[in-house]
Amino acid sequence: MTATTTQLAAPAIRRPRTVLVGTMFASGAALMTYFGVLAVYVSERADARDAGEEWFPEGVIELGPSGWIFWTLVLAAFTVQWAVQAIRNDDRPNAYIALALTGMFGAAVFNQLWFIINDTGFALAGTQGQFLFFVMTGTYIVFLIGAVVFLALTTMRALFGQFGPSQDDGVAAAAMFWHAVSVMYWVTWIAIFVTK
Amino acid sequence: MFTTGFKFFFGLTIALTIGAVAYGYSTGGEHVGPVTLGWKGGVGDHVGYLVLIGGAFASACFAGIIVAFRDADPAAQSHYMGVEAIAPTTPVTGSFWPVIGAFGGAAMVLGLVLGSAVFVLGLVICSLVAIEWTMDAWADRATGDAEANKALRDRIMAPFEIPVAGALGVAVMALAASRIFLNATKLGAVVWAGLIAVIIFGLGILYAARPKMNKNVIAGLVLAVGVAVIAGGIVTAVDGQRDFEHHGDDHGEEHGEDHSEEGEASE
Amino acid sequence: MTMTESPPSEAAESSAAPLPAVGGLYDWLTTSDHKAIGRIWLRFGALSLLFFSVIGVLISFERLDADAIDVFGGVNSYFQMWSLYRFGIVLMVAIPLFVGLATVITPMQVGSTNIAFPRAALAAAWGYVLGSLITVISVLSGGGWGALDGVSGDEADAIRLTLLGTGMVMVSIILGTICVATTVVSLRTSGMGLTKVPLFAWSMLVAGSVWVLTLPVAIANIAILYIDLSGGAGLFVGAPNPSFDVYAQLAWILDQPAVYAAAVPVLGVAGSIIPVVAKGRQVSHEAMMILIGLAGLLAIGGWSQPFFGDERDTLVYIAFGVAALVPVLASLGGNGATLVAGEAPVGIPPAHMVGALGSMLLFLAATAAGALRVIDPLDLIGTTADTGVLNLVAVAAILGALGGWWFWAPKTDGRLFSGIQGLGAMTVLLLGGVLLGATDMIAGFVDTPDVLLASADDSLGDAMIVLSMVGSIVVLLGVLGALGAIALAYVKPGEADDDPWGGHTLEWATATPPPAGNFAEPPARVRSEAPLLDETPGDEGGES
Amino acid sequence: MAIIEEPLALTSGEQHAERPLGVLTRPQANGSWKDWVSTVDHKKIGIMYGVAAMFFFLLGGLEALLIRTQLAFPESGFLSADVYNQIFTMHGVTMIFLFVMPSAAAFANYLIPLQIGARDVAFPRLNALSFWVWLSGAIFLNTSWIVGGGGADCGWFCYSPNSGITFSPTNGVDFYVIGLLITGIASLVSAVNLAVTCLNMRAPGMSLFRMPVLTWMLLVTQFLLAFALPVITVALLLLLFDRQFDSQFFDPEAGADPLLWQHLFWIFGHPEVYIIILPSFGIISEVIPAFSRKPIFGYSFMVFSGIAIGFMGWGVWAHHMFVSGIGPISVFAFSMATMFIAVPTGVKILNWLATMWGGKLNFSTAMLFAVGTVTMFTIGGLSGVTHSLAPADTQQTDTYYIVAHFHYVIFGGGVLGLFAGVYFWWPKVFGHLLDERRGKIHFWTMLIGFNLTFGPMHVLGLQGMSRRINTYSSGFGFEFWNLVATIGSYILGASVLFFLWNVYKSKKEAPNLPAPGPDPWDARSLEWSIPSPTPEHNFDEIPVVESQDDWWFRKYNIEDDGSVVRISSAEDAAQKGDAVGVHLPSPSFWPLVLAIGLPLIGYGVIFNLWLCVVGGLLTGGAIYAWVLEPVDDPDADGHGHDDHHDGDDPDGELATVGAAGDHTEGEG
Repeated sequence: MTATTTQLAAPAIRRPRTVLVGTMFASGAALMTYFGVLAVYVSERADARDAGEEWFPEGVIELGPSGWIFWTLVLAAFTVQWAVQAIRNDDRPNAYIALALTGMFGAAVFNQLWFIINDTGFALAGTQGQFLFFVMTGTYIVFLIGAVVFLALTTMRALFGQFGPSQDDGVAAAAMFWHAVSVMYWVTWIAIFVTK
Repeated sequence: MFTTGFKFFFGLTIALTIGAVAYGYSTGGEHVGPVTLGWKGGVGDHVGYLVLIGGAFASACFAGIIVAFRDADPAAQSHYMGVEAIAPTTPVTGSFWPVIGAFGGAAMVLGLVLGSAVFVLGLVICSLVAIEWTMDAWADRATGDAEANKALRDRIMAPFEIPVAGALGVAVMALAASRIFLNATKLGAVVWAGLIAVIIFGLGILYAARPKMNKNVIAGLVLAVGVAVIAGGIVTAVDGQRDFEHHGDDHGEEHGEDHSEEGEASE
Repeated sequence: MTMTESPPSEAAESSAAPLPAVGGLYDWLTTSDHKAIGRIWLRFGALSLLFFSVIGVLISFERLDADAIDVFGGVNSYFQMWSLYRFGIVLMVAIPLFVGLATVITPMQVGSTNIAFPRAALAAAWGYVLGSLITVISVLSGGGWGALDGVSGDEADAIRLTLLGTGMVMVSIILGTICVATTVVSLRTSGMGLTKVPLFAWSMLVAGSVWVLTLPVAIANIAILYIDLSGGAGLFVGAPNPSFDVYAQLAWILDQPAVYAAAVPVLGVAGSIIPVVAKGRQVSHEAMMILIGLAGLLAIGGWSQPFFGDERDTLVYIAFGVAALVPVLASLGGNGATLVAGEAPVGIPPAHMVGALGSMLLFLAATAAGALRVIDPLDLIGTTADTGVLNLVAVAAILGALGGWWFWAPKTDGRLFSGIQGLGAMTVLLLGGVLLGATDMIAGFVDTPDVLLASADDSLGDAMIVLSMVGSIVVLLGVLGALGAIALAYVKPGEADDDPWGGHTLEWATATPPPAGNFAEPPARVRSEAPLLDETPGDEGGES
Repeated sequence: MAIIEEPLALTSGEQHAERPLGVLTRPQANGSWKDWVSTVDHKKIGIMYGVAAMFFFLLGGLEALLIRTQLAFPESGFLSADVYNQIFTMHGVTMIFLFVMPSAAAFANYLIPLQIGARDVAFPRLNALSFWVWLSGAIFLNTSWIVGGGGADCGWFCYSPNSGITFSPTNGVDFYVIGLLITGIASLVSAVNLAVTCLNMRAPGMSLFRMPVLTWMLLVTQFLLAFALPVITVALLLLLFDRQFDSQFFDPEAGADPLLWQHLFWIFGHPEVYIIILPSFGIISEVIPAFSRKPIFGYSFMVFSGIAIGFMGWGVWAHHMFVSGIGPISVFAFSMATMFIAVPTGVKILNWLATMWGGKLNFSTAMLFAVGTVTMFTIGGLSGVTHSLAPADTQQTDTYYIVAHFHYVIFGGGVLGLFAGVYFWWPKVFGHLLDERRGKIHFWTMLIGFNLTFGPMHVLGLQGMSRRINTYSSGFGFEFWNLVATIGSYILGASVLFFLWNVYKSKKEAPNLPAPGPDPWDARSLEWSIPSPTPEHNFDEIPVVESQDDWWFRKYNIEDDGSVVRISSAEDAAQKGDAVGVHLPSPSFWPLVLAIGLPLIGYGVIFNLWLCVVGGLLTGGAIYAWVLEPVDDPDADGHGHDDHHDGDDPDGELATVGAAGDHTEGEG
């Protein structure tokens, strides 16, 4: 056991944009996956409407809970930036709180989404609309979990002393991916819940 | 000042947007639908329109980010950090975790088809890899001293790794030996038991004599275990269906549920 | 619990020293060096190339006379192999070869000591290997991208596995590409603005961006298909009888415009090789960059998914199809101009030049064929013209990758590959590609249907199918020749200088083979797109 | 375990890594509130114990006032029977486990290291853990009012079957069980820590029989705790399993021994009485000699009688159970044992009297409280002897006579002694004196209120009034004395508030008064040889002890003719408290985090086992982090034994120079 950790040499500075650029591409890929699913969803819905079929049964999808998710994610967008800002200011307690809060919001969104899915009573093998509803929400949940895991791992590194005024890229990258996942939901919200 | 990267990605954005609008109108878009994301009037073929718009959106984000970073030019990055120059990368230690992660991902893929046990195994492997990988990434940059970094990493992770690895090793041994015993005849089991004991003893002697194992041997073991996981999954799929009665039941239940749900939905 | 036993002074030194390589299997599994990672892609890509070339010959053989010849045992198996060839040659051969080449070369080209996220790159490489294995094995055990005769039962599992394997390959490609693209964006050496990156690196950034924007859409399709097959509403595939629909939903990846994305790096490879061959600067580096960018733009796919609404007769589809010709043609022109402006090589042309120019020509042929294909009155869509374009693009990409490999062999493998053998193999490959593409195009003009195992309506079509088979055999020969030459280079290594071609870009400033960390000392500040040409005469090769 | 003995060599100009271990990096004291939550300083922990104990004293006192208000008049409807049960149960539990025991811990923490000449306790982080775990348990226990459906209602000794689900269906008893388990962990950890401190951390020359009596009594207390708490822990665990997991340890119908709980409880419960009272004995054994200007009379008798109490306390538990049908032989044996235990106690009382005998008495507030302790405890002790006679006890059991007895023992003997200690050591802890005039008012109101409250209970008990009844009918003659007791209790409450007023006012006035100096009382033990308030590092240089009452002998000399001659003023003899670069243990947050996990596990057991996972992760994670927390000091190979100077301090020599200038150079 090193008797002291205060006397060790500081790590070399890394290129501050590497992780961010990588995350940028990854977020783009994630967004495109989501748009890919959404495209099929919207397309099939339009076809069904043109054919005069019912997409969702009337009144099954309520706007309330989905709206809450919307606002939760708006809040989370702020908390995650709060974390970035705090780590930039080397304000670690604030950063930890903000990261934990964001993770909690993520869990809340998951919870609400789960409620919505159960609330609809849809079946995978039901109608086309129900099936695609599952695909959409399921894909979103996968990315949401991904974002929360990214945040959690970032938090882990932050807890073990990484990131700070000179190197905030990890937290900023987690935030970037988080925003991308938020965008996915906002698009979904309009596409599925508002314009049913 | 528009940077090269910005020009490229913003060019993509413009082209894809124009493409989307044109595509929208040419595939039956009406009114101002294609230019207003379908706010009024149809957008034509939804798949093409949305993918084009999505691509435009993503590349617009790329453009915005990359211009904010000034193309991540080395000069811009150094300026941001307030230093003269930053080396492109810092040394990264070799690690088994990426390859184990790939095997974990493969196990998850197999598990999605073959059954939940393999999937859960893959998930567990991937979760472990995520944590270990994170801690490796952490340790690589904890201090500027590679030796100290390794020491720090071991200090944090060894309390988990050694017990878990030990438990896993024992579990694998016990499981494998029990399969053999169950498979063999009465006398054969005795012979096997003796043989396994001798092998373990021999390996023990070997390790005691040469505590610094050849790294290629370790690599071979990792690869073998990874292949065994995959092979195990396939074997479970091929052979396991008769052994594990639940497998068939699960499917039955799923179908049953589906039907009842369908019935409800159609009401 | 001893953590640091070495004396402090040693410990301090070790932090600066490059990481020692153990070699062997250990390095294959654990390496954090981009060159070793790239070699995983390249070698497995080479194996895949061989495998899929053989498959290509077999299916063209079967196609000769469906009734008489039964290579695979049934129309269904034929369809499975037919689709396996098409997905494999693009996703498991062409693109991985470029990713591998780029993983080795681009970090050196931009003067970086390593690739960005080396561990992710390693995971990507192994993910590609495993994903490919899963895909191929699942197809061989009855899976594939649907089944023509609508088989049910166990095959559904195998089909799902095929889909997921394909998805895993795509994810790995995306991951590997992100590492490469991030390296180009973020890890350039001092003075190297984005306009000064070598063309291959730039083409990888462009192609990488296109893959990142395109392949995820395919992954989305796979997700929908997978969930559908796993007890979904059976809306798209008519479960429990997975049919041709699975293939149809994903076919757009192999179709215009998305298929061009596999060959975009060809422009970069040629753009990097030709000036060196010509011993002069690229006539207009920036124009080439724009052309590559344009080629990338026109290769963005995913928006044209005929399964969900066949809109291939629209203006946009036609415009994309026709326009794709432009950047390739112009780029070829640019390279030609460079050759003319420089000192044109005398005597036997080097193999990499044949590879580079040949791949450009094939790509040009592909885009030309594609331009014809989208012209509505010709009515080529749905005929063997589809395969023609695909094959042209695929062989162009393979040829380009092999040309690049030959060129950069000192850096990828630490040795020179035989120039003569390479020249022969690539010429054969070029011929095979032309034959393969041309025959299917001509067969398309006589309305020979694609996909289905059916004879052409007329004798010209039949003849073309026979010639096509010859083409596939020629391709296989070319592949065998090239891979044999590479294998021979390992038996009898050719001595390689640090910079045997008089290269222009930074990868030639390293040793051969390049050490861990690539550069003994950081490259000097870069002032142009060809930094090694900027140096004072006599001071060739930047390394000490 | 230090592996790198020297700091790693750095190339010049390189920067140091800021926090290579992140949260595992030891926090640095920076003067904010975080110093308190991360402290491992025995003095700060002692103060926190004191403050928290005072809070629970007020809470328990409030509960007492509620009880007395209910009982002031016959057939009062102020509290329902159910609430009354909860209130008196929680009053008892609060006063014993959350006030008296932590108060003793406050004195033990603060004073043991000072009295034996140590820099800190043996295990500083464990010490912090004890406090935080105790506090978390205490808070947990009291949250039953909010989330548990009310407090425990089974009396503080919680006999079965009253404690079972059938008779106590709310979660109150669960909170009692888990709360006491958690506080028990704290006490056990603390006991081990302090016992090791006494045995291993003494200054050179401080042999066991040179230790001050207070330290001795606290050491005995720690042993009592260490052996008594496991017993109650077992009992509580059994009860927890009965209540939460349907086991049947206390269900006679399923074959359980109906007396099992009583035995288990009182094997803990009687030593607990001595755990409460011995620290107080120790305190007045320090106060009385100081204000009598004499050494303690019969030091070794004093110590040995304390040890004797520690042993004999184990042999008397069944005297709480004379009426439970344990049989005549048992009753006889325990009756005899109970009479014998009065002997060492009597020895102590006689020794205190003999110390005062012929002394130059100074009736300061502390002395008044000490004398009050002796007298009040004597009353309580005598009434105790009356129930060592089994036939008498049969009459007295479960009457107010018992309540009167144990309040005279615990309040009269314990709490008054603690207040003596508070007045005595206040200047050492806070650097200013508590006002003597107000202190004396405090003493007298408390004494009067105390006697008014509990004196009448003797009468009520002998008249036959049962304890633990929520009301009584008029006409039995209970009205008058109950009213008197209630009035007394309010006076007692007022005296406590007056004490708090004194604390506040004295603090406010302190800047205008002369500083008390290191030794305001001209006292005898080592803690008075260092400045007031105690510097963070305690001793500039660890003293070398040459005799019992070593500090006194540095001020005075006994001439050959027996006359006492002052050889040095206290100010001159005392250490200056100006040593620099003294190595102290680094602070840590993990004890607190670990402590937060425990109540979560508790809530989890009661409400939802998933919460146990969260709590377990927190606790486990904290243990992990604790273990891996670096020492972060280049010189750290131990602590508190000698003067290290900081490696970074270029003038590290100053520490030795400064330390060499003081008394040890001249005397040692």
